[in-house]
Amino acid sequence: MEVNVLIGGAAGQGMETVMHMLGKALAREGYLFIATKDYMSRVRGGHNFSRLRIAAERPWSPVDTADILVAMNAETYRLHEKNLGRDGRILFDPARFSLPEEEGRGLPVPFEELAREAGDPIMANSVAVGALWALLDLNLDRLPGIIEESFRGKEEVIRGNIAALEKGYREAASRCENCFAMPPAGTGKLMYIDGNQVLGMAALASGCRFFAAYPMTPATGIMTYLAGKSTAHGLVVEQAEDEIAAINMALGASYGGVRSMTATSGGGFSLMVEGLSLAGMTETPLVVTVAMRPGPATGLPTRTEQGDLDFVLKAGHGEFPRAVLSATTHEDAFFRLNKAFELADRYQAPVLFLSDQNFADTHRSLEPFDFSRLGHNRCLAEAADVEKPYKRYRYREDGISPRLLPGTLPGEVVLVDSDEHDERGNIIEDAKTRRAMMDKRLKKDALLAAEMDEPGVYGPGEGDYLLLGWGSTYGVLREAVDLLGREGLKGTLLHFSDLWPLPKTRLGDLFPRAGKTFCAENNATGQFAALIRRETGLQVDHNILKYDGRPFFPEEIAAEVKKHAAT
Amino acid sequence: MEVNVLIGGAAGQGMETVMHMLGKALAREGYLFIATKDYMSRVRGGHNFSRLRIAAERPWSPVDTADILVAMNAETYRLHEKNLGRDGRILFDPARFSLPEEEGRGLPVPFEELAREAGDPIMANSVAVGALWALLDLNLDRLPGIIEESFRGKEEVIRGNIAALEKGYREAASRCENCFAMPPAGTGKLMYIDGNQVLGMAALASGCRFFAAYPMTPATGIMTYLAGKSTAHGLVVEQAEDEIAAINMALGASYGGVRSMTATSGGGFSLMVEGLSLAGMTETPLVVTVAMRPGPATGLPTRTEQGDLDFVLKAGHGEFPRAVLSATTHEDAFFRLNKAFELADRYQAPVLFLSDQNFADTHRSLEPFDFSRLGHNRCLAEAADVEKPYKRYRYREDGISPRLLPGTLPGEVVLVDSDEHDERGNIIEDAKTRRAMMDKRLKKDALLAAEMDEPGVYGPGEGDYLLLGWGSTYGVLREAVDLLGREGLKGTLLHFSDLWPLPKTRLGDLFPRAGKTFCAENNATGQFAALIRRETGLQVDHNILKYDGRPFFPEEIAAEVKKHAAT
Amino acid sequence: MLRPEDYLTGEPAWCPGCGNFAIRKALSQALAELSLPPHRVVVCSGIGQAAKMPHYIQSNGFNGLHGRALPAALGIRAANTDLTLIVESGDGDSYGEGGNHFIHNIRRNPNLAHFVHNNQVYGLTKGQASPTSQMGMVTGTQTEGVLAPPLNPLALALVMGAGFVARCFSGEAEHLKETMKAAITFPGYALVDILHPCVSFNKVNTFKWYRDRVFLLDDHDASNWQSALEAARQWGERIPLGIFYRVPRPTFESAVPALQGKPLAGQPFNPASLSRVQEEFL
Amino acid sequence: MLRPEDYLTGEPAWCPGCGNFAIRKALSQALAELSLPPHRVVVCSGIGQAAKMPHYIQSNGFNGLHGRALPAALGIRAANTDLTLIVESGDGDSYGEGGNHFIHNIRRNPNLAHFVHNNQVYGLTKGQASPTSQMGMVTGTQTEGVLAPPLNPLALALVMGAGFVARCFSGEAEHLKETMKAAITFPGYALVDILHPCVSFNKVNTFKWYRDRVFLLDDHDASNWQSALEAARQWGERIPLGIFYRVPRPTFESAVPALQGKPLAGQPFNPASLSRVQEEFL
Ligand SMILES: Cc1ncc(C[n+]2csc(CCOP(=O)(O)OP(=O)(O)O)c2C)c(N)n1
Ligand SMILES: Cc1ncc(C[n+]2csc(CCOP(=O)(O)OP(=O)(O)O)c2C)c(N)n1
Ligand code: SF4
Ligand code: SF4
Ligand SMILES: [Mg+2]
Ligand SMILES: [Mg+2]
Repeated sequence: MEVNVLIGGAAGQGMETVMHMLGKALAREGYLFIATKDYMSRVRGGHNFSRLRIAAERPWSPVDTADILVAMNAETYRLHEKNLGRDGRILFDPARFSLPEEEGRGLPVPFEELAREAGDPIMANSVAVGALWALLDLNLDRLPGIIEESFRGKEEVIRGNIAALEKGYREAASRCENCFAMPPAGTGKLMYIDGNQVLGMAALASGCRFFAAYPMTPATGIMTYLAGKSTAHGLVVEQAEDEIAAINMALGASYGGVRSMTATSGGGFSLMVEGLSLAGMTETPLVVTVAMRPGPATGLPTRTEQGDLDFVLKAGHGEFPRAVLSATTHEDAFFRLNKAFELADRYQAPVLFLSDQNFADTHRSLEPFDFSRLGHNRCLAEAADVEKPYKRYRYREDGISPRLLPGTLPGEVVLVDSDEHDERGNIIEDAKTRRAMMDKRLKKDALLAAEMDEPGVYGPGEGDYLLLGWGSTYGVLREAVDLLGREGLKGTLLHFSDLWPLPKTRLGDLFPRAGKTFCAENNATGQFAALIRRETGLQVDHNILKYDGRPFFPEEIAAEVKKHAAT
Repeated sequence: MEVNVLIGGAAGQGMETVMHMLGKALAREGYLFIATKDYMSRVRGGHNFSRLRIAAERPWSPVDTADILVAMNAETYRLHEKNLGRDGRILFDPARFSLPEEEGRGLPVPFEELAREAGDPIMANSVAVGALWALLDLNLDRLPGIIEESFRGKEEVIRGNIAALEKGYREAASRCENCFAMPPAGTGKLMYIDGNQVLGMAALASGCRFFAAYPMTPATGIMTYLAGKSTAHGLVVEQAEDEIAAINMALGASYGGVRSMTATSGGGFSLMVEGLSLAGMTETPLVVTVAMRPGPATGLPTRTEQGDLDFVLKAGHGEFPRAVLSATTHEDAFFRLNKAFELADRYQAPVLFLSDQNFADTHRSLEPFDFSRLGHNRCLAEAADVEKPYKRYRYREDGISPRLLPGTLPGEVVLVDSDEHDERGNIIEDAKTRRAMMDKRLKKDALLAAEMDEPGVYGPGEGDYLLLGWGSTYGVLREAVDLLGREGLKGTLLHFSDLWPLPKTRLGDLFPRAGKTFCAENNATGQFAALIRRETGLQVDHNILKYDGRPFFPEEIAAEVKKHAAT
Repeated sequence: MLRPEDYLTGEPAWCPGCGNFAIRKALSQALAELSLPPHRVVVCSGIGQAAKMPHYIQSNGFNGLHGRALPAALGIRAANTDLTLIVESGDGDSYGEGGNHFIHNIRRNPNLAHFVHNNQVYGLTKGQASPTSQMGMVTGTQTEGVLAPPLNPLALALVMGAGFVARCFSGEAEHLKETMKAAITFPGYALVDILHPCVSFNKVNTFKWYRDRVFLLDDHDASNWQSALEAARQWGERIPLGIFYRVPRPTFESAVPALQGKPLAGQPFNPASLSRVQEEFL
Repeated sequence: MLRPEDYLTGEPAWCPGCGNFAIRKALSQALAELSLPPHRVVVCSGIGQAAKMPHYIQSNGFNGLHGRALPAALGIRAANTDLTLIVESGDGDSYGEGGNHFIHNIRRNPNLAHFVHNNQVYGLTKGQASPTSQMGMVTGTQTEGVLAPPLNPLALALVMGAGFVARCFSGEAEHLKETMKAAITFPGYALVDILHPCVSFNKVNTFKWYRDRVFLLDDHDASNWQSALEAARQWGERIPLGIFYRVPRPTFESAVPALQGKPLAGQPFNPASLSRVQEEFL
């Protein structure tokens, strides 16, 4: 049991506000839903839309079909009417555009006119929200409170918007009673939160105390979240002059003693890779979040792709250990980014965290997280236990040298060096020390490998097909498996959150038992499948690839699997 | 038949001059030799040395043993006497240091005193050259001419140095007649040239008319070469404020209409990868030479490594075609860098050319190149044939759009764009155009693959082992095969110059027929072997890795092969 | 004869009311009045709202990376000195990400006009502070207001030795157009910092804010460096507009020996003819 | 009591006669006279001959990437405001590769002393021109001589709003040491551009060249920005040394709310205590 809504309009028409009101209100009612965003790289005009899927059981991804179309402009109708079911309804403002004669699904509501009556035509979006609320047959009580919170202190604005809301509600309610049956709501309030907010909150709650970045879509939301917390929570959020500065600042802060992070997208990350290599050489903990968007170069700034995996795995000159984790679901990402901080500190190495626009901009209703599951182990050497003289790069069996913060131990200094160096951190050139230091650093590869979580298994572990995926596609692949199951095709999803060092055990287990193997990726070359081949020799039968900047739909995956699994 | 000389001293003792005089003179006599350089990242002091190997047949690599040690300081003796054969000789200045009592190989020549007699103690290195010349039993005639060329116009300096040379010669000649038997010389004059000069000359002769770079060892020699030619040959050589500027300048120049190149090492390349991605997106021809040195970060600036292969293969965000070629021998590199320019123009794509310190700083005596074998096909659209309106990214069957230079066709403009774009070059966001443009660009992968040279085969094509390698290790691997052959182990070397798209035919042929397979690389993780596995599924049996900043010696390779090939 | 409309192409994705429209219009007029045919002009840009200009002006275009318009432009100059070169860029693009190229290209002094659409904010990425944002301006990332004083691009350019330094306002159309023409025809690097409102994200420096403050500097001696600096540093209740400094000095093109002849682009070349360069190694 | 010798460590790999030795000595004296224990000092650097300093001065050290000392230093400041922070760098490091960080960190005004060993050449990479090289200087890569005018770091810093701007010469040991002390104790960003000879690669600006030209500016009002700029721009037959400008303004540390309490480094933290940050999403 579910309802799907598609809301479209031009940039600048207040779609953000619409979605915020709806999402907040639905979450407070305890509804399980997911809301995704498709927007252009411009501030006004063009065509943007959001998909909202409310379901009785947790919806794992949006679907391409809609029950209700909220068309703030003609384009929304033109582009999306085909996605609307026969019993669907189209909420639109007849003053803006008219529907074709033969269109029987229209439900005209004069958004602007009603808004004008309420005080100001710019409140048309509140009218629309009210109208939609009526179609969903929800109680109007929740909404005014949210408007009050949003405009706190601006009494007139609040009054006007509430009036607009009510007008929209009344107009639509009168026209469509019991049109749509809403799935049952849960019992408690849920959070309404998007991927970037999840990551920002995870960083904050992991004790990140320094964040430097240069704005770049779709990563900027992380910075915005953290900036909003900086004063109250005592963390420094610095907008750097460029990404090179951002990563070097973050490294300085980490050396200086705090957990630190930077976040960017592919282009900005390109500028950071020299700094990444520095993190590797100096053994400075660092978390770099890369929110992928389609490249090369500027590409499609507001859209999604998983095209930077290969790059991130090998980025930076020279050889040094790193871990690469990724964002799958909101809950998992919250704890996994914490893991990134833990790994960075424990192994004194850079950890890359791969997100993408699809994850960053997807909102969900969610139970609050259990913060007591978060770790904050700095793994610093105890001043008292430190062997003197202190040596930042002292050889130890496991390759992990005792890490001291500068200034903490009188008489002892902490020297880190970008050149090859000896235990003290001083420049060297001899072959023996070089070899020893390379070996010391590279030992971490095995240690990190032991920390990697095996991929999640959804399904029986065997069947007609094995579907592989990684990162933000988890939800859609899971829905695809369900869809296929309903169509009688049984198979298993093996989905990776930790990507590097590649966890291989389950792969080794399941691959041989599988019928056809598939790897679904939002890129054009099948990077993850190639990584598996490089690391294990296992060859995926079919790559399912999408690289048009849009996320997969379950149907697309299912269709591909069906096409090949049978043969 | 061969003679090996090792010349060592502190930075600033004029070793460069010594090597220049020797190399130039030997090459003019037609001797076949190779000269390599081991130096520290400092301007004065420390310990540097050069190896000179002169042989009857072309020597492919230096060897670790020496017949003559020219010790400009005590350290040379201390560090290298063990490499000296029992009948070896040590040329040294007894005023600088003395040999142990038991050392019977010494041949003291008072370098400084004789230089002072000749006019100035700083000409001690000329004395040393003279003394060595005598040991090699060569005619003194050649040397004065070279001194005259080096100091043209400075009569007194010339006279002094010639006197110094003669004094050294006479002193040593009197002490060691017929000590060493020189291999026979060839008939004609040969060039005396190092790897960077070969690459600089190849760029110049390929019609490169714009070169921008930021100084970085070991790539700087290319810039120095080209700068020296800029005025006479009408090319612009611009020292950029940073590497980001360098690559963007080069792209601008290429768009503007000339062949262009930049060169750097790993750290500088890290800063260029965003620009590389721009080249991919805008389809702008560009050659980037990366002279590798040990990383991560600053690493060992004056030493060698093959550690950036993985990085270069995947560098830059997003997915776009590229070719990666490498420098193996001086001759091959000369024509291969020309190929890089040809491919860049033909496929409107970035081409990476991998060199390393070992290649860059290795001198050889060589026959002059046949310049008529060089290509200069710009592959530009003929203005007359251009379909109007001109579209920079017009779809064509093979993915290669007609390329016009801006300003050449009245009424038509050339627009290139870093965003995803349509045929005209204008920003787009729709899925269909995105897909079409990605497909168009990625078509070049297959075209480039067809252009790749299969790896060179040395040996019977089968045998007890198959040895794989790439880049600058060609010489040493070839010598290792010879060495093993002399010891009764037959096998084959498969050596790659063109690396990406990986040529696979010979691999597929020879791999199954081979006994044990080996891949020798100057890195710590076996990057090329992993690439082969990723691309072909073939798994090399043993990686032979060296990552201490020094090049391989044939003996090291042979020992590893022997250890495992038998079992 | 080309008319200004002939230089207009595409449909700008800017917000209604954005100052970029006026700048585009002025540019089209300047190009028309200078009779520069589109195929002889290159508009080079980085990334940002301003930097979308190559899509909206009929000319050759190089829309490169954020912050990197100037180095690309230098390469274009080197390749073809016959083309008229205009760099279109934002304050973040030119003074933030591209700051290093800004200072060093002023030193080089290539012959190009650099038009910086200075809205004192990052427009395209939705309202973060730029290097020219006012202290105290609150944004989503500067939640306590901007803490650092703004960068003064004109004073900076003067100290770096720029030969042409001007300030315009998108609301002063005629002055803007004339200044653009002067910059385009100036031999060497010419900076025009163009104040303009970002109606969506800069609620401090609005059209009215600028309108109330700007005035045309007259009676100014553009050959006097000191008074240029003084004018450049004047900011606050009164903001002068004008060409503050205009004194040519040797350009990149005039100094580089390889650029003295015909443009390098399109020159015929035969590798075999170069064989003699090997002689020095013999 | 620590003596200057206590701050000396390692064996410098510099050329005999290099000006870096005198700078190192002055730094050791300044640290001793300020009684700053090594473990409370961080020397942060990039890459170059000058940038090797962390290996030769007993203190904490962050020897980072070429050109990137300042951003790393800013991060160090944010993490621990209790440490004394010194950035040691060359002219190429600070004004070339690091140019963008130079201008933007002046705006931020973190409390650190920035010592630029300005030998007007790239020393470590063997003699290419730096941004401060004299016009006409011939090098292996500037075969026709440097074509662009040199960057004037002090004038640039002044225009960017630096609160402390000084020029020294490695041959004026006492003045150098005292200026270093003043810079280290100055609250905010303090730039000291230290002229020094590169005996191996700069054959133009030799020790004697500097010696013949430098003079100590006296009777100079370091609170007057105009005269500071004038002094900074004086270059040629006579080159003034001194603290040209010294006027504190609000620092990065004083402006960022998160830095008002104890240093961030080493603060205890328990994630579970933060659970309430979720409330805003409910
Ligand atoms: C390397 C990189 N970093 C960040 C971005 C994201 N980005 C695009 S435009 C922009 C700032 C635009 O500001 P400005 O240059 O002032 O132009 P405006 O939009 O205000 O005209 C940023 C940060 C990018 N495209 N590339
Ligand atoms: C990204 C990068 N580019 C280039 C280099 C090579 N490099 C090292 S030091 C240096 C210049 C040094 O000049 P300067 O900063 O003036 O220091 P000096 O040696 O003169 O003291 C260069 C170009 C590098 N290490 N990293
Ligand atoms: S966001 Fe600002 S600068 Fe960008 S188009 Fe809109 S008004 Fe103009
Ligand atoms: S090269 Fe110059 S700067 Fe470097 S150590 Fe030698 S003299 Fe000093
Ligand atoms: Mg702007
Ligand atoms: Mg220098």
